[in-house]
Amino acid sequence: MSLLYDILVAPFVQMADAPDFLAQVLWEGFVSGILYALIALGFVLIFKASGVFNFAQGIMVVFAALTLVGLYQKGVPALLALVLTIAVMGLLALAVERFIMRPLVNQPHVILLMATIGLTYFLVGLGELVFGGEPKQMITTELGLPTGSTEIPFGERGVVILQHIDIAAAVIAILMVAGLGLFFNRTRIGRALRAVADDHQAALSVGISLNQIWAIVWFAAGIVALATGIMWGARSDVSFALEIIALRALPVLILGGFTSVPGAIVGGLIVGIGEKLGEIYWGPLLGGGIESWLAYMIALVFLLFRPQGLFGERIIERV
Amino acid sequence: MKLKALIAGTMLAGILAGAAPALAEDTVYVQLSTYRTGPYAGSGIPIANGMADYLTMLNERDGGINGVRIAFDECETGYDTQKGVECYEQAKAKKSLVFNPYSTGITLAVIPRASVDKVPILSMAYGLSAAADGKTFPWIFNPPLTYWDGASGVIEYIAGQEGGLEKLKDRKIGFIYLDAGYGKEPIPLFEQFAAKYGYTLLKYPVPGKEMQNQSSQWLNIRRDKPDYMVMWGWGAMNPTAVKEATKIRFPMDKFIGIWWSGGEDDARGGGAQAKGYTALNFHAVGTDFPVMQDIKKFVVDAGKSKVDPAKFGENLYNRGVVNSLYIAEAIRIAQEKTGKKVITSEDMRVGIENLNIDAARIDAAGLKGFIAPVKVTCDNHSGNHKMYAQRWTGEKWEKASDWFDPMSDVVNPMLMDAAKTYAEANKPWPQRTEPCAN
Amino acid sequence: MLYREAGQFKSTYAADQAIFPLRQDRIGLFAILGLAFIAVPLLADDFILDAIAIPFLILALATIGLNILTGYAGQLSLGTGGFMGAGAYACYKLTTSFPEANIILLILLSGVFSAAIGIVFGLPSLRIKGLYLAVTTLAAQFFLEWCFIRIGWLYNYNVSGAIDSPERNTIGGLVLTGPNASSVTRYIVVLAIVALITLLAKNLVRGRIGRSWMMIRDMDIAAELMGVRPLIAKLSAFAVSSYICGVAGAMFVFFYLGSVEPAAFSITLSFQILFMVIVGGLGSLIGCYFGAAFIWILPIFLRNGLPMIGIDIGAENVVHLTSMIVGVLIILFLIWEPHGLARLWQIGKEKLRVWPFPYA
Amino acid sequence: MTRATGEIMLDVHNVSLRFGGVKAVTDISFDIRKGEIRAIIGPNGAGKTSMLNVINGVYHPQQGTITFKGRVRKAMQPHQAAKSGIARTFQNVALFKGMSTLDNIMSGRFLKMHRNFFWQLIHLGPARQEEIAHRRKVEEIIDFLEIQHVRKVPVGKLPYGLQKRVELGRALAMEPELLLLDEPMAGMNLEEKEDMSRFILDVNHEFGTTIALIEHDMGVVMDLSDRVVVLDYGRKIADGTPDEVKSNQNVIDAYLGVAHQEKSR
Repeated sequence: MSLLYDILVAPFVQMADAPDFLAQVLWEGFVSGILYALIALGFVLIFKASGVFNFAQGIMVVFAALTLVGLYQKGVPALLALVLTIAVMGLLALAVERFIMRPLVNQPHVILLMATIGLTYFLVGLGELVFGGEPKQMITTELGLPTGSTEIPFGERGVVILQHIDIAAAVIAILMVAGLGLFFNRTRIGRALRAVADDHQAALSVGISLNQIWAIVWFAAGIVALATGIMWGARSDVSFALEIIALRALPVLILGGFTSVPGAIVGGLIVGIGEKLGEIYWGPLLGGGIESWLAYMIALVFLLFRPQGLFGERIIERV
Repeated sequence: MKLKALIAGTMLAGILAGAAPALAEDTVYVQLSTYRTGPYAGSGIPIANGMADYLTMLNERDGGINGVRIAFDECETGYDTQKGVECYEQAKAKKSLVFNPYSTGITLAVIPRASVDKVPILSMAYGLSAAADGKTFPWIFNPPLTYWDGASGVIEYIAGQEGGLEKLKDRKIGFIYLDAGYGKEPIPLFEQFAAKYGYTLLKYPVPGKEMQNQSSQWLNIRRDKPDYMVMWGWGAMNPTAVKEATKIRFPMDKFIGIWWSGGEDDARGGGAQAKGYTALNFHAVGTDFPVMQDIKKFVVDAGKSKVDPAKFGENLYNRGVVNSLYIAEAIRIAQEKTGKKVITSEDMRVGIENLNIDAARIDAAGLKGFIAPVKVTCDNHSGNHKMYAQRWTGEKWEKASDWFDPMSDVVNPMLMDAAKTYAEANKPWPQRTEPCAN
Repeated sequence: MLYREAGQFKSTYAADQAIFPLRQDRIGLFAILGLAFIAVPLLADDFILDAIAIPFLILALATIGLNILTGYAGQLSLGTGGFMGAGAYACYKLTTSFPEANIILLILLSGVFSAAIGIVFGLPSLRIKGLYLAVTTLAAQFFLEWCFIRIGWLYNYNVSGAIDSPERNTIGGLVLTGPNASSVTRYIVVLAIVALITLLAKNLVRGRIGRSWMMIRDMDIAAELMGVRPLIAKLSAFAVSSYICGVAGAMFVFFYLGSVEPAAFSITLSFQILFMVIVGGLGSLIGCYFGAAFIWILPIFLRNGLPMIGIDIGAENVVHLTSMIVGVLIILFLIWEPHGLARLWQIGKEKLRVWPFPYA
Repeated sequence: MTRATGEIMLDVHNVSLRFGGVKAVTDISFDIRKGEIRAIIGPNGAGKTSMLNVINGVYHPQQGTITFKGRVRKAMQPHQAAKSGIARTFQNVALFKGMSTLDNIMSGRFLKMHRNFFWQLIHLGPARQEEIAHRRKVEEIIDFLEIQHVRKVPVGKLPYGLQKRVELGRALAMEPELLLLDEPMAGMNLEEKEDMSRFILDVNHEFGTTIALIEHDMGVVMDLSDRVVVLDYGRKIADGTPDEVKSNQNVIDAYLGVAHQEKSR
C-alpha cells in the first residue's frame, strides 16, 4: 500500500506543496526538450529527404560547436568564426553527399545507419585532432547572446529562475522552426525537398538533382546542428561528452515519428519534460538517475502500441 | 611461405609490444598514463603536461637523477578502465619503474595484480583509500593523503566556518559526486561522520556519461536546500557543476570541492558568479617557486612543453609536477638505498616506501612553499599529510586557510579496518613478504 | 596452385556439408589450432597474451554473439555492452555466492542469465523492425548500465562499485582466475571456451535454426510463409546472441580485466563490437575473428608501431587518428565490401586457387 | 480434364478486404478442387495478389471465411498456412538473397525438420542424419528443376529466370498440397516460359499438387489451367473452364479484348 502511495500520490503532493519548484522543473524540462527537439529536427530533415537515419546528428551538434569555439580560440574573431563554421558545415554536407550518400544510395536503411555511426567516429576523431580534447567554454557573450538570469516571483514566496540563455534558446528554436517552415513552403528548393520526400521522380522534374538535394539537406541539418550546439554549449561546456545526451534525440524521434517536424518538437518536449518530472518526483523511488534510460523506455513502450509514432504514417507491408 | 609468415609474425609482435625502449646504461623508464582525450581530458591534459615537463626539466637541468636519465612516454587511457589495464600491461612489458593509473577505476583494477607482477602503483591522493595500509598493500602507494583524509578535511573546514564540529548537528551537507569508484570512495567516511556529528548527508550521484547534464541533480539540491555542498567531481563534471550551482544561486563559499575539483577551468566555467567556490589542495598554485622557474627556463621557454604558456603554473599542471616530483624523489632514494644507479621496479617500491621529502629537502629542491613535507612509511603508504583550502576569486585561486592536518586519529583506524575488509573480501589475499626497510 | 580443390570429389552429402570441405582448409585449421594452443603459449610473452591475445579472443566471441543477431538474424543491436555486462555481473554473483563451484561452469552458466535478459529486450523485435529496434536496444543498454551502477546487490555493495575476479582454482589446484592466475592458463581457458562456442555456433548457423534466422533476415514474410514463426526465430537469435555475449562479458572480467567498473560495459563497447562485426563481415563467423583482430590491434599497432618507424604524433593523437581511421574504414567497408574482411579472405582464396596464373 | 470435379480443397467464401478506405477485394467466393490447376486472372490492380495473401494468411480479411481441407479459418497466421500445406511463390522474387540456391531450397524443408536445439548444437547423430536426409530430397528437386550448376551460388547473383525457378524449387521443397504461384512467368522470354510451363505441369502430374496460379500471359493460362476465375476491381466477374471464360462477355470487356489485341499484334 505504501508503495502504491509513494508512486501514485506522494509525487503529486510534492508538486502541490511547492508549485514554484514544479514550475522550475517544468521550465528546465522545457528547455532541454527544446534542445532535444532541435537535434531531432536536424535528423528529420535528413530522414525526410534521403531516408537516412543519421546517427551522427548528435555529433554534428558537438562538432559544429567545437569548430566555432576552436576557431575562436585560435584567434579568429567570433563572427568570422561563425561564418567559417557555417562554411565547414557546408563542406561537411558536400563530403557526406559525395562520399557516403552517393555510393550508398539504394542500400538498406540499416547499412546507411551504420555508415553514419562510422561518420560519428570520424567526426569525433577529427574534431579532437584539430581542436584538442578538453572541454571548451562557449563564446556566449562574444556572439552577442544574453547571459545572466531573472528571478520571477511565483506563488506566495517562491521564485522561478530563468536563465536568459535558455530563453534565447527557446526563441531561436521557434525562429528556426518557423524559418524551416517558410523554406519548405515558400522556396523552390524547399518545395523540391518536400517533393523528394514523397517521390524522387517528382523532384527530378523540378530540375534539381537528388545529389544537390542531399547536399542541401545535410547542410541545413548542419546549420540546425550549429544553432543547437551554441545553445547547448552555453548551458554546459562544449565537449564530445555531450554525445550521449544527444542520443536522447532518438527516443524523441520514435515518439514524434521519423518524418514529422511537428512530431520532433512535440516529442522533444514530451521527453524533456517527462524525464525531468520522472527523475525529480519518481526517480528517488528507484535510487535516482533514471533519467539515463527513462526516455528510451517510454519510447519502447510507446513503440509497442503505436509503431509509427505520434505523427508518422501507418506502414502497410506489401508482398 | 610459412617461414615468411613466421618472420612477419614475429616482427608484428615486436611492433605491437612496442620496442622495449633502447635503454642506454644510465636510463630508467617510466610510463605515464594520461588522458588527453575524452570527457576527462580537461582535467587530464594539464596533469599530463605537468608530469612530462618536470621529468624533462630534470633531464635537461641535471642530466637526470644522479646521472641517470629518465626515459618516459605517455599511454593514453581516456580515463577508461579497459584501456588503462592495457596501459598497465604495456608498462609491465616495458618494465616501467612505476605505474601511475590516474584514475581510481584503473587503480582498483590493477591493485590485485601489482603484487604479483611486482609493479609499484603510485596513486597520488586518489585510488583506494585503504591502500594506505602498507602491511596489506605493499605495492600500492597513495601519498600524501587519502580521500578519507580529504573528506575529513572538508568536514573540518566546514566546522571551521560554522565555529566547531558540534555546530554541524542538524546541518544538511549535500554530496555531489561522480557515480564511479572515485566518487563513491569517501561515502563511508561521510556517513560515519554524519552519525558522529549529527549532520544529514544528502547524496547526488552524477552518472559519468551524463556529467554535462546535471540539471536534475541541481534541481533536487535547490529543493533540498543543503547548508553546504561537497563535490567529488572530475573532468567535464566540475565546470558543469560550478555553472549549475551559480544558476540556482547556491552560495558559492559553501560549495567545497576535493582537490580534483579545483582546476582553474573548473571554476572559470561559472564565470564571475563562481567567486567564493572553494577547493582543497595539497600543493601551491602559481609559478613563484624555484622549481617552477626551472621548468619554465629549461622546458617551457625552450619549446619542449605542450603546455599553453598562459596555463603554466595552474593548479592541475602543478599537480602533475608534484606527481613527477614524487617519482623522481623515489628514484633518488631507491638509488641511495640500493647503491645501484639503474634501478628496477622492485627497487622503486623500496624507494617509494622510504619517500621522505622533509623541510631540508624541500629547500634544497627549490620547493619552499610549494608542498608540505611528505613522508611515506612501511605502515602508512599515505601519511595523512597536510592540506589547505583555496578560494576562487573570480580570476584565480587564493589561499583561504592555513595548512591543516586531516583527522588522522579518526581516519587511520578506519583505513586499517577497510584494508582488512578488502583483504577479507578478496581471499586469499597474499601476505606481505617484502621486508620493511626502515 | 597450392590451394586447389581439383581431384577432391565429395561422394557423400555428409562430406559436402562439412565445415571445411576442402583438404587445404582443414590442414589450415589444424595449423591455426596448433599455433594457438601450442606455439602461442610457448612463445608469447605476458604482454602479447594479456594485452592482445586474451582480449582479442574474448572480443571475437562477443562479435560472434552480435553477428548471430545482426549478421545472421538481421536484428541490429546497440546493446551488446549491456548484455556482456549482464553475463559478467551474473557470473560475479554466482561465484561469490558459490565460491566452491567450478568457475568455468559458472561462466558458461552466467550466459543463461544474459540470454534471459536478451529475450526480454528482444520481445519488441516482434513488432518493431530495423531502425526502431536499434533504438529499443539502446534502451536495454542504458537500463542495464544503470542497473550495474545503482543496484548495490549486483556488486555485493562494494564501496568502489566495481566487481572483481576473486581467486578460483580447478580441482587440481591450478589457479584459473585472480591475480595469481598465469597468463598462459587464462589464455588456454579462454581459447578453449572460444573455440568450443565457435564450433557450436557454426553448427547452429548451418542447420535448421540458423537457416530460420537467415530466412527472417532476408525476407521475413517469405520466411513466415515457409513455416518459420518469427517469435521463435527472433527470440532464439536474441537468446543465443545474448548467451554468447554474456559468456564473453564474464570472461572479460574474470580472465582479462580482473576488475571492472560499470563504465566498462558502456555503449562504447557496444559500438566497438558492432564495428568488429561490420569490418569482419556481416553473417560470417570467421569474419568475427578478422574484425576483432583488426579493431583491437589497429590502435595498439598505431600506438607502438608509428614511433618505431620514427613518427611520433603523441599518445592522444593516436587515439584521435584511430577513431578517424575506424570511422572511415566502416564507411569504406559498407560501400565496397559489406561482407567485410571475411569476403576479402574468400576472394583471396579464390585468387590462390589459380595462383600463379591469372585465370583458371 | 475431369479433375475439375474432384473434392473441394479450398473454399473462399464471401471474402472482403480493405486497407483503410481502399477496397482491395470485395465479396469474392470461389473454390479450388484437389488436383486441379486453377488460374486467377484479371487486369492490374484487380486484387489477385491480395487474394493469394488472404489465402495464406498474410492479410486478414474483414469479412468472409476460408475453408482449407475442411477446416474453417477466418484469420490464419502465415506459418499456420505453411503448416497445413500451402506453399507460395511471389510476384517479385522473394528469395533469401544472402543464401545459396541449396540453402534456399533447404529452407523449404524447415517444417519437415524436427531435431531440437541441442541436437542442432552438436550437429552429430540425429541432427546430422536429418540434415543429410533432407539434403537428398533437396537434390532431387534440384535435379528436377535442372539447376545443379548453380547449387552453391548465392541466389542474388542468378539471372531472373533462374531465380524464379529456384523460388519454385523452394516452394516444392515444402511438399505442399496447395501451391500458389504469383506470376511465375513474369518477365521471362519464350524459352524460359516453356520451361516453366513444363515444370508446372510436371509438378501437377507427377506430385499431384494442386496449383493456384496468377498469370498475365493468356496463352499460358488457357493451356495450363483446368478452371479460371476472373477478377476485376476486386470483384469476381467470371468463373469456369478456359473456354467458358473466354467467351464470357464481361471478361472480354474488362480484359480479354485487350489481351487479344496484344496477341494478334
